[in-house]
Amino acid sequence: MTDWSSRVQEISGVNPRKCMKCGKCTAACPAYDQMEYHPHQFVDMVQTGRVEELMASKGIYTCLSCFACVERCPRNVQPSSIIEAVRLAVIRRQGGNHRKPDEIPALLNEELPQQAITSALRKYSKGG
Amino acid sequence: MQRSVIETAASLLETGVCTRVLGWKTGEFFYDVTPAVFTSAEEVRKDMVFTPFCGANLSKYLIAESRKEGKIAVFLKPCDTFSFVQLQKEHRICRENVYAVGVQCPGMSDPDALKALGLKGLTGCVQEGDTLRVDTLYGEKAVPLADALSLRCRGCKSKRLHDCDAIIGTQGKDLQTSRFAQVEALEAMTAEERFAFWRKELSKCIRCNACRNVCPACSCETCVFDNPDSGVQNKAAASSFEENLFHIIRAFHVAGRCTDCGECTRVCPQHIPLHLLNRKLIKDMNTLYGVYQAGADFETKPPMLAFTLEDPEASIITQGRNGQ
Amino acid sequence: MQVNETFTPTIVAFCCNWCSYAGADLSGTNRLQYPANVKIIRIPCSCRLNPMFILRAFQRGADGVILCGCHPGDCHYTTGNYYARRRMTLLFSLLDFLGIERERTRVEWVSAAEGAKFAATMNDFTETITRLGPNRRLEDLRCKEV
Amino acid sequence: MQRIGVFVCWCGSNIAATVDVEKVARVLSQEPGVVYSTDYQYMCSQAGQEMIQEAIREHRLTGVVICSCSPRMHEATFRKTVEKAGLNPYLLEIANIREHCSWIHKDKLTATEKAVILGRAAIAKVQLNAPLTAGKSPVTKRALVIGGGIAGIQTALDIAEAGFPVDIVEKKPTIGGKMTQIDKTFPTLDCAACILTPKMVDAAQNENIDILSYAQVEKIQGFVGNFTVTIRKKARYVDENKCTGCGLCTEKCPQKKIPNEFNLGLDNRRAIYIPFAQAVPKVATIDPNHCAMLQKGKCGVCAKVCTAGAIDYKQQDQLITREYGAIVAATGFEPISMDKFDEFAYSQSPDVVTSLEFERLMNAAGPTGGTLLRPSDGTHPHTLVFVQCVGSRCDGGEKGKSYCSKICCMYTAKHAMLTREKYPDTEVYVFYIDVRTPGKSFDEFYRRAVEEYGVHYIKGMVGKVTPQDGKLKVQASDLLGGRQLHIDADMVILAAAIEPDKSARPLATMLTASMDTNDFFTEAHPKLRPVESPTAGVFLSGACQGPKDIPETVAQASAAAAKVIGLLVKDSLTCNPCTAQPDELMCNGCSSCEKVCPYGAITYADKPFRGPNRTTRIRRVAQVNPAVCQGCGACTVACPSGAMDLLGFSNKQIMAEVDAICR
Repeated sequence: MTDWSSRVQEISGVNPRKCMKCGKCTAACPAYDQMEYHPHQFVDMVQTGRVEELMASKGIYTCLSCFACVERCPRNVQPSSIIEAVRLAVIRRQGGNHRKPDEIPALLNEELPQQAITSALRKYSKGG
Repeated sequence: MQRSVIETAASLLETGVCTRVLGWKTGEFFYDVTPAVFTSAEEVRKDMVFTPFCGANLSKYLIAESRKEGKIAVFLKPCDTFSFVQLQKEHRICRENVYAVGVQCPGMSDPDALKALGLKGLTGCVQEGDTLRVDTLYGEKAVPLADALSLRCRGCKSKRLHDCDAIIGTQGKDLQTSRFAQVEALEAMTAEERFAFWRKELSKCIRCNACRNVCPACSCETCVFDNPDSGVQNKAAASSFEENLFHIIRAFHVAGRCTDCGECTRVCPQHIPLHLLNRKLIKDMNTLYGVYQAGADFETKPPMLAFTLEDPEASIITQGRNGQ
Repeated sequence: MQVNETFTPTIVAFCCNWCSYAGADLSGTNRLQYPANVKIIRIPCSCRLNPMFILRAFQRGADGVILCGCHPGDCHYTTGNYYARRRMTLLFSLLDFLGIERERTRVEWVSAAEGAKFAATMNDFTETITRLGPNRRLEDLRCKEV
Repeated sequence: MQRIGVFVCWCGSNIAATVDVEKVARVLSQEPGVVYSTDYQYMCSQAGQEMIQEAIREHRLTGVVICSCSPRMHEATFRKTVEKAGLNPYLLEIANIREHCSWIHKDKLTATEKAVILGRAAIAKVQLNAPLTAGKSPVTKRALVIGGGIAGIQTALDIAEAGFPVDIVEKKPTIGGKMTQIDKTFPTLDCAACILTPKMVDAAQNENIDILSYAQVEKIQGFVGNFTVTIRKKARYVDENKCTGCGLCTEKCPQKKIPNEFNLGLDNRRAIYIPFAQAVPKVATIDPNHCAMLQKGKCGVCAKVCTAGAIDYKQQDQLITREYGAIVAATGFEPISMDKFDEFAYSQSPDVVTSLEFERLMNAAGPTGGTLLRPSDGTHPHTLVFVQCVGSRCDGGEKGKSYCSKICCMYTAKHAMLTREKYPDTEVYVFYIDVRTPGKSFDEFYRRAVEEYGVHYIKGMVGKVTPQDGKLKVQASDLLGGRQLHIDADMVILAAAIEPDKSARPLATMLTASMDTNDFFTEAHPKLRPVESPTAGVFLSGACQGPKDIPETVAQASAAAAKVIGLLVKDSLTCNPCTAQPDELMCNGCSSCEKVCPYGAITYADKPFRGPNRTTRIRRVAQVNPAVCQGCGACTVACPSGAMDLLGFSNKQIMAEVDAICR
């Protein structure tokens, strides 16, 4: 049985306990209406160990990786990194990447942040 | 030069400008020159010399001599005058009791350098311009002065005579030399190589204290190593460690006060290049805290007794080199 | 340099009374751990540290010596740490010149509020010294070559 | 032969849980010179102290080592203890086996071993301790208060009331500080000016108080009881003694477009100005950067209209040097800059204001005469959004401050309440992370805002403010409602974090007083000495020590005054006996020590010494003034001959500790 909560913390490098539950991430989120759970809830759910629910949620693919939450967070918690880690956890559980490594370079744009690239790859090819 | 030095000394005594003269006389061999105090013109004319082997820096003797009754005349080469000024800066010399005669210096020779050139049975020597005429048991030989110079004179930093009442010869200038070349060569080595170098050199030390006793900066009333109350007294080293302690602490105690006169290396019977330790500190202080020459003036604060807010951190010595 | 698995170095930390000793106290108050090899000696100010004390520590078997003082500008005595900075820089440089591992000595500025920094510094320094192994070079410097 | 007693403290379980105290006492009893060794639950308790005293008498101890908490905690306590038992207080050493041992180690074996070594070091040191007697230094009976806000005023008034002269140095043209800009005060809602201005007048009229306004401290020398301070009184180009404060000049000055600092730039003032009507001293000041006469040599209107002839364009800065026995730092706070908080559109819309600006907009003497109007178009706002914790409680430091600014919750509640009271047609939202209202009548005040005044308190944060069509589009989260809110607001008010005044850092450097990483002054002890700086003779008043509201500031100001009075009533102070001492026989007279001494405690004297053969030698030797020497030890290392040593921390003592630790 994998402890997904600590896996997510490990993958993201984020300590959700730093969160002081101010909700500024959620206030800044442009995709709020499309999400089942919201940035502050991601953080809370990872902290309280409700990662399975989060992994089952479609909401994690709605996150745009726009980094507004990261930028605004006064505690440097980085909700979008947590979301990305949850997406990664989903992939790891399924046991495989959805694109072959040699397909990737052609799709890259150097201007894009690394996380946006990888999260896009995961989001749009989740069907495999 | 020899004649004018002796005549000046004699006339200073005859005219009563001073009651004693601090100069040089020969010892067992002609090249074995030793400091001496003369009290009459006769003595001066009989014994006093000024030869290419008068390396001894006379300034240190003024600490005691200038406190005695009556005025003393002293003969100082340019590098000696730095020590003279530095000691005055430290309030060690009663300047009013001293008549300082600056003697311009072509560079002092080293008997070992002559021996190294293959000369044997030395009996006398005269300097003529750039040439040294050496009398030996096997006849007279001419040697270029540059080849006979002692190590420290090859990197002479200045021919300027400081704070003199009279000058024999002409006033000189500061020189641009590469006196830090050997320090730089050592710095360029790896830590292991440096360690090996110093292990080879320092293991020769017999702890005779000659370096300390000749050094104008090592002129403490009581040296910490002689003081039973200091907690570090060691007249003879009790362990191999204490030799290192002695040389490191000595270098540190004279940091910022050492004029780089080179006496320590000159007198070392084991030929340990002790001046390199001092030069390393001088070089560090010059690069880190701005160029400073001890004894060049009366005003500038020595770097060890000053600071700036922007001084580099101690970690600077590890910067710019790969960790090894 | 041989690295001994069971080697536990002896480390002497000289701490100025006003900032770094208080910083060390704070790391205790906050229960921040650092190795027991580190023993602290209280001095009034970093400028009280005579290079002789450092050499003495090495002589008696210390493997590393660290000086902690107030941050530049914060010295309780206004200027003490500025002098200490120059002295230690030159001493460390001289030791380095003699080929002694320069990582064995360190200066770190630790304020009374930096308990965490104190503990982190001591952890890091102990790790460095453990990696270096026992201090032999100062002793060996005088030994004849074989 | 030394007879040393060793006392190992359990500190309850603080030490005993991780250190085998009995073993430590047993092992240390074997050390040379130790004749008595024991352990006890609480050495610092009455019983523990009596035990030490009894052992000193019974075993005729010549030295005492106490293995306990940090000497910074109880060294003074135990020194008194041993002194009462007839032992010189400096024959005591403390081994710190709590902060430096039991609290940082978990393994009992390791901790015990370390405690033994620390004990040995202390024993080795105490073997070499010498009895020391403290000297005396006089106290100048005058205090300096730096900063003329409510903290400085209160401190000065209390000191003056006790009969000691006190000077207030204020960098602005008037005293009063931030409180002058505040409209009403929580939780009583009385007007700030009504309670502050009488105090300002009291300060001005008190004959023991000298107000140096428009002045700054330039240089501080000396030490507790004997400070010498140089103060720069900036030229205000108006003779303070002649100016009557009639204000005619401030009406006639043709330079009209200068942002008024007092109203935070919400309106303008002239080049010659009086900050506000109740200013103390009420004299005009010329702003040299905007005055046409001083800049271009043309104008002179103020001089022409001034009937008192007070204008003096040739006035120069004046340097005043005075002696003080005590110094109080009361430099106060500033709201932080909003530059780094683009999301709230502070720089894009004048209708986004800080709370201090909002105070001015609500104040009857403010730019709008007390009517709340939008700065952009002067219309009456209907929807107001307050954002709390702007720049407070931030991690990482670069953008904001890590601490809670403490006062924002209460003043925001006050603003919301006053807005609703004056303008019932408004909708007021307050976005909060937590509402923190510890304080007398504070939570009741906040609840009143919610329950009686109908302020909408929403748990959540504003994420974005966008100015659009004269409105401010506010996007925020409502965490309890589980929704994202979009509010069309007329004004947004930011509760900006507060930080120490910029002048505090250079002042701390001059005072050699320590500061924390946020530039707040550090107190000597966070609980037991909260109004003193660790630097003797320097005291802390108000928000320069940490965020505070007015009642707390006044309380601390009076506490600091009490401490100052306690110092100034003394005729002399006991000096630290751990001072430098030269061994004249070894001194070279080289002046190295004199050059590094930060206190000028070292002088030289020519003294006769016995030379060889019954001669006398005159030698120049160093002399230390023990009243001036603070015992830093810089001279001891500068001395090449090792003639200079430090009592209490001698070369031999420190080396004995080194030996004990490394053995």
